[in-house]
Amino acid sequence: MNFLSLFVLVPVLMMVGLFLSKNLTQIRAVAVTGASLLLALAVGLVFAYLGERAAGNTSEMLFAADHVWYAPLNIHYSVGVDGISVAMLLLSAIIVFTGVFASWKMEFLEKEFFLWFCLLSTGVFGFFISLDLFTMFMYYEIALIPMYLLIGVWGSGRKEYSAMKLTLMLMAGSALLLLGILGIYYLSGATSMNLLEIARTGVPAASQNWLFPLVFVGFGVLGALFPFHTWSPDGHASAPTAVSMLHAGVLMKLGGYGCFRVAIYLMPQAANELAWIFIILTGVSVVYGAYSAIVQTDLKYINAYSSVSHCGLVLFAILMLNQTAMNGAILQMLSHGLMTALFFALIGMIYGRTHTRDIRQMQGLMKIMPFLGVCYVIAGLASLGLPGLSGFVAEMTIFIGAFIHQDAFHRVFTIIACTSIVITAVYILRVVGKILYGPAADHQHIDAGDARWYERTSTIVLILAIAGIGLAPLWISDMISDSLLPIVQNINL
Amino acid sequence: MEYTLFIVLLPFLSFLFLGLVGKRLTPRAAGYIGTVVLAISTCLSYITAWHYFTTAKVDGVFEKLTPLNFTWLNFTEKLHIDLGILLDPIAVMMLVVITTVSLMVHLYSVGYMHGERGFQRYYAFLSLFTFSMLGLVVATNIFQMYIFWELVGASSYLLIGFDYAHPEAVAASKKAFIVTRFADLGFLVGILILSFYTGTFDFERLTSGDASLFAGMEGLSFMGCSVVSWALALIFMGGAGKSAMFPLHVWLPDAMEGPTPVSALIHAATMVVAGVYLVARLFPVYYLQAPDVLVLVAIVGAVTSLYAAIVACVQTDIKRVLAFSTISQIGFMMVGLGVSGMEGREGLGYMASMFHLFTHAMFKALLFLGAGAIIHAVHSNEMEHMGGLRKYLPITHITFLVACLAIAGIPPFSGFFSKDEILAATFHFNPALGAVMSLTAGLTAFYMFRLYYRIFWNKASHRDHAPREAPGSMTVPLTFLAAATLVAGFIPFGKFVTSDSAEYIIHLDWTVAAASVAVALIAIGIATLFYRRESPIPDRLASSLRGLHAAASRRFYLDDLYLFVTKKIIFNGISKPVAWFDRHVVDGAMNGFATLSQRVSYSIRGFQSGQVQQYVMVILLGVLLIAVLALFI
Amino acid sequence: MDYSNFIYLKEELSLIAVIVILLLYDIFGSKKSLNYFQPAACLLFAAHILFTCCPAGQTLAIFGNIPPADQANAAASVYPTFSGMYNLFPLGSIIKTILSVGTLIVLLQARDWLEEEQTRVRRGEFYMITLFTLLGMYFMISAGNFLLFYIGLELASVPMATLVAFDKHRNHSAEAGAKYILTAVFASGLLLYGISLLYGTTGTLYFTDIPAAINGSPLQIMAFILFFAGMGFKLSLVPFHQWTPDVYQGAPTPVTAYLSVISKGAAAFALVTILCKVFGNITEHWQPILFWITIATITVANLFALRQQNLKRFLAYSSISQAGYIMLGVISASATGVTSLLYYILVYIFSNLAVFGVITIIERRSGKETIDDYNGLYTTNPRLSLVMMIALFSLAGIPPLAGFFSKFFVFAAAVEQGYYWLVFIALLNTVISLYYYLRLVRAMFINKNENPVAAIRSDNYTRLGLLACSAGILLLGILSIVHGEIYRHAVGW
Amino acid sequence: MEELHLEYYLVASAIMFFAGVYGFITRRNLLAILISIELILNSVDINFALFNRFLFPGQLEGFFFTLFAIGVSACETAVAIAIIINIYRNIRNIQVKNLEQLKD
Repeated sequence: MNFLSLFVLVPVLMMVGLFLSKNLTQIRAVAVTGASLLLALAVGLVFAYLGERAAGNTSEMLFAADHVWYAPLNIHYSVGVDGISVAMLLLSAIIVFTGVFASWKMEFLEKEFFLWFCLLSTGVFGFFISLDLFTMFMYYEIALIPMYLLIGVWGSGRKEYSAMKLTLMLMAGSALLLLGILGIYYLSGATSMNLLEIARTGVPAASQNWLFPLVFVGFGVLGALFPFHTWSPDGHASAPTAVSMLHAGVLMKLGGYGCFRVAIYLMPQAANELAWIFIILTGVSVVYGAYSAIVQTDLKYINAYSSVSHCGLVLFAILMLNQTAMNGAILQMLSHGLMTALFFALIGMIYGRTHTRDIRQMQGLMKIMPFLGVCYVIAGLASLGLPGLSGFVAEMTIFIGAFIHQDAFHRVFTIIACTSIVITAVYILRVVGKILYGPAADHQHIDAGDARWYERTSTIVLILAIAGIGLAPLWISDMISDSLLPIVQNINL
Repeated sequence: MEYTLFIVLLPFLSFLFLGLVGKRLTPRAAGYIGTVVLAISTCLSYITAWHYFTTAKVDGVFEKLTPLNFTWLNFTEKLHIDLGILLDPIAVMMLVVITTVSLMVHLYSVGYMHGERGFQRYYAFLSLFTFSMLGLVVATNIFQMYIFWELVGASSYLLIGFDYAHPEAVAASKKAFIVTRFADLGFLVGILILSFYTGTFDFERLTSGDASLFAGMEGLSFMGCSVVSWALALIFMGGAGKSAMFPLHVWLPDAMEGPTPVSALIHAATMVVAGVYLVARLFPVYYLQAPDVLVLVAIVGAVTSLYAAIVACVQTDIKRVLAFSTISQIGFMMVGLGVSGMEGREGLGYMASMFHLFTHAMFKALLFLGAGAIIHAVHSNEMEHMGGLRKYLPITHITFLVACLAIAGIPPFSGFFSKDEILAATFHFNPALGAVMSLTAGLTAFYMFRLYYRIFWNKASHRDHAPREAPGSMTVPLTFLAAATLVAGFIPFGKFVTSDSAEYIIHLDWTVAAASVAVALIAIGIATLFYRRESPIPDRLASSLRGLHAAASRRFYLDDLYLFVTKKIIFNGISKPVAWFDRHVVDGAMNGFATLSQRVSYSIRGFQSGQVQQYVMVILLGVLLIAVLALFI
Repeated sequence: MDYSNFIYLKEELSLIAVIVILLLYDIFGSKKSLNYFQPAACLLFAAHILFTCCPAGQTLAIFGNIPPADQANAAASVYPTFSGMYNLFPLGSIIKTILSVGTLIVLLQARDWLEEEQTRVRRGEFYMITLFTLLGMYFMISAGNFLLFYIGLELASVPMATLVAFDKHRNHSAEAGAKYILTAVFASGLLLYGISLLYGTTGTLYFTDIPAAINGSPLQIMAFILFFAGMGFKLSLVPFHQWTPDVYQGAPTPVTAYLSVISKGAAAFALVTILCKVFGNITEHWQPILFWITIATITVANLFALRQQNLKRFLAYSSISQAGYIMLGVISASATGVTSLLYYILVYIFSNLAVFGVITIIERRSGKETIDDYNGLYTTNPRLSLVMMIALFSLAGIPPLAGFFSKFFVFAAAVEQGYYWLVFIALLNTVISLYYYLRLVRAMFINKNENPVAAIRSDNYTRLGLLACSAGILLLGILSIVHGEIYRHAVGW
Repeated sequence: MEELHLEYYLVASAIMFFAGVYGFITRRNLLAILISIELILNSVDINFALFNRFLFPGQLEGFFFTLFAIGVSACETAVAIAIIINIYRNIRNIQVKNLEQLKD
């Protein structure tokens, strides 16, 4: 069996294990073992991948395997990875790992929580290893639906409303997507739903013009494309910590990855023709999210809007349709995934101690919980693009890439997108100043302790990853960049 | 000269060490570790300087050496960020300046910050800052510079907000970061434009004078200016932000909320001259490709300089006075660069500017450290709480006086030599501008001595206990810097640092020198008259020029304007409506779909009436409708 | 007449045998032995299923008397017997097996209800009537002549009325029965009128002969419309659907279950048979009609379902909208279409019966049948809630449950024929349907309830039924062999 | 004597059909409704017989269909009446307006 399938199998086995486990200790043991295994797998995959490439293997997808599943519709179970999927798998594994630790202390229904959590992971990992449109879509939906219960049962605030809104909007997106996928398959006349195969056959240009928006918007809903992003603030605000992490950290990346893997890769002509519409939308997203974040008072809302802005940048960069910008987009996905997960983890931990997320009610937390405070500052600095942390690498690559277009339209939007780095600084520093700094006021907060070991594990792993990418970006950037080549060539044909 | 790597790397290691395990160390140990590491770094940079200036000269020109350079990140085939070390005269000079001042500040802080909470953290941040600043000056390419530029900004943010329980400090750090960040946006866009057309970030290629690099930009213009001018102007905007040039200077006075040694290090000697350094670094590009931007640099420098000098005259917080004085002096440096030419004697302004940067670093650090010693003694920043301190703080007094004389431009103190060269170059460029700068120099002398007299002379304010002189760890740096201020002027600077890297023999322009000394003396005289003893003249003057005085005290309302723009326009005018729009219009539309379906669902409930006859009726009508549609359409 | 033809009636004969045995048992069995009536009936019926679907029986039935030369053809196509009155074809056997399995599950679920005081004495009737309707469906499916078709149809629907009115003492049951029989007879009147017109214009009632005489004259189209209205009634398509909610609500729950899946599945298959075999020449006339009917069915049903409180009523609307999705398979009228149709029916049977199984047991034990009554069900009845949830998700089309696959396949079939708009609207409706399915999930898992349904110990029959359903829901999608097998037989059909 | 054309009969059967429909929709008594339904079914029977007799005189298919349809409609009526009796037992009334409890 192909070892990529382990990425799906491990979470499934985890689910079985969870189902059988009897007490909290066993549940935790299963979760930690599984998550560590996944992380080890992902790291191993990175080395294996780089090794193969170094050994001169130049095929587009490595470790590919293919089994016919539904022969009548030419649906195959086919897996394979290129540098981009490897990067995304690594991201997912890190976030699943840290998510387990971040949800160490659940208050009720632990088993069910982890069951859904594993199902979500299954979907996420499956999505990234899939090469077949059908399985890709299937995993995509598998990843979406557990959100409903995870938010609805374990969430807080207006959880039912948020969960419902999130699920319905994302499902509406996936409805468009399904039509798009079917259209692509039937109109391309390909003999299988395999991505590479369809890319080779090509979709007729006339059909691309209506399929492209369908697919792009379909994935874009999950990628928080303006104006379909409104599920995100409410959803994140209501979700429990680990779910916010996984959702903002990985699930939203499914959107970006899909946009680029399906919409751009398979429909290059339409991408060239219609990119301008979406550049306007994403350009708006970037600035709009940032401005909205400035006035929010709920920590999670701030971060959610910040995600709108950052994910907008991802889609924006993808639409620039050149290697550098796309490379930046993938890096931004990684970077945003890690730092937003860190943010949500920290917010969850702070909330667990202060029982409020309203920044007006918190002050001087740095004194009370220095570890969390420092981590929050690091996350903030990463988010506003400090060199040495991952955000900088991604943003700079995007801007350089976006600037390759010479016409006024692209230039203007690139510069508009650039301004987000200032606005980001404004809202990040505002929050940091309000909640961490100043004298510690609330007695209830003063009694709260600093991070526990499992919380430390979770944050430290994330910070290490952020700093790792930020300090030594070359290997991952080159890995992604090489894999982008076939896609870019497809666009420029 | 690979060992130069360690100059940069050691502070970083010290940062990591102190940052990660600092809490486990005693404060004293942390302070010593930081200081010792920096001392090693300083020694290394001295060795580097000696090594470089003795060996790197080929055919009378200092070569650019790149002992280290590796690719850090690839963008496109041509564009990639390298990290490396570039040694040329200005870089080496900056290494010396930064490590020296930083070492002094490290040493000084052992005494000054004694007993502060977060002492270890403080040293970690100092190390981080030093690392960033060193990385900035040895940058081999513009993007490396930008990277360290940002790091410098962040570490400055951390240091200003060091006392985070103090709301003013937090606000000031935020302001500093955001204003400079805004300027950096310009820098970034400038880099984007420049690199896109030239296809390189590399300083060596950019400054090689190779016109073919810029061929792609030729003939392109935007809003009446050529694209290359735009690019360089935007890059200058970044420099202006860091160097607190008008109108982006607003953050610097507020940044005085940080610990005083930090002000000495960051906001006097090192970080704030980064902008000057940036322009100097790209000077050939400015000069050859966009001379018009150089004029802009000169004008901005002059305006800043004059403006800051005027404002400095009415400040009452001693650190604020020093802050405005810094702004003003950096203005001088900018003017020096702006009026400079490239070759030979034309390059006077450049040389002078760098010279001034060097001397200013010493005496301004001295001033700040002295101010720190004073504040340490009286626990206040306000002039009215001081007065008559000369008896209590003899060492501080003498060293402070030396610095004041230097900044006022009195020979033989170092400031005289460097400032005089700038004035000479300015007069050579444009007499009117020269006059303005001379006036500014006079104002400088006036406000510095106003400061001096009100601290050390004048009437002593009421005190509970007598102020005591600072401990040795603080006075040693003061003495060292005073000595440096005394001798620095006699360094044959033109031998080392010039615009074309060839030797330049300094000739004092005696007319300019005499005039400026005269102006300075007159200004000092007025200050003596006004402030040596308590005198009614200043108040009377202030009331007769009430409008001007009030405006100057409020810094000509610039801060209010910024506040208006940020609070009223951005916060209330943009963000709030945007957030409202998002919740009510965009989200409202999404919710609207849901409500609409619900409404429709309720409005059609009557159709399911429960009457079987109606059901049959509907079936029949359905059949008829289908029949009509199928047969007639 | 060659009596050997009767061997082709293997399925029908075996069912008749079951009915006769049960009849005799019910009449002549001693009081004591009648205690075993239900298990015996179920076992007997299960044996019938095994017999009809076992490969040996299959081969015998198909190849028994066919000359060897035709055998290759016959495996995948229609083999007329009784001079064309009765058609023998593998696809028919498959659908019959599917329906029988569904019926068996219904019987298992009905057991608890039948043990009740009032129905206990009449449980024999229930079995026989149910099996007779099934027999009717068998004939309807295999009919090769409108006369046999009509008789099968009536045999399937007239006894159904007595089932609906089975709870003699419940007003609602009687009312539902009356409504059902009145509308059913009216609809069969329309259908008959259609058949009579068809006869008048073609001069024959044999399916094989009619196509030659079909020329698309207005009278024939009118005949088609009338016929379609009659079938639309059985399938409860809008606007022929209004009896559905009332009858579903009033009828005993097991009967509702039977009505909603088995009867609907048979009608759908019969419809597609006739559309393809009889009206195959005038596709361009009936496809637009089906197009609009499908849209109306899905949309109207969803809109009505949105605000339902009574679960059975809610499921009635849900099943109307499901019928709309079934129509997507019908309208495609291709091999993939028919495959997806059959597959959809199969999955739909399992999913819907799982829901009905849970509803039945809860209604029986607690008398509660509104959505709000299900609040907090998970706290007391986790297993029932889980089964209900996967069933609902399957109905909503969420992977990896079978419902996702079946929905995907009908959409694929429709897109293959170019019905993009139809699929688009259907997809948007899936979002609405997801909303109302999630409402129930929300009630069970998220909503709090002070006084939830008490913990229920269900009987073994129900458990078995639910287990079968759950297994079907979980496995049918992943095991592609089922779909592949159907497709293999559908290709030449 | 003029021969009776097919059309005459067809019109008669159509009138019968619609009379049945009209009766179904307007009658208040369940039994009356049932009778109306019989009208509908019988109109269909007439149709079959007519077509067979006039258009395809050589066959018997239509006649057979008529016979079967009559038989089936008898069954339907029997079941319907059984249910109506049941209703009568429950509520002592067979007015159709009493069958409106299940709605919405």
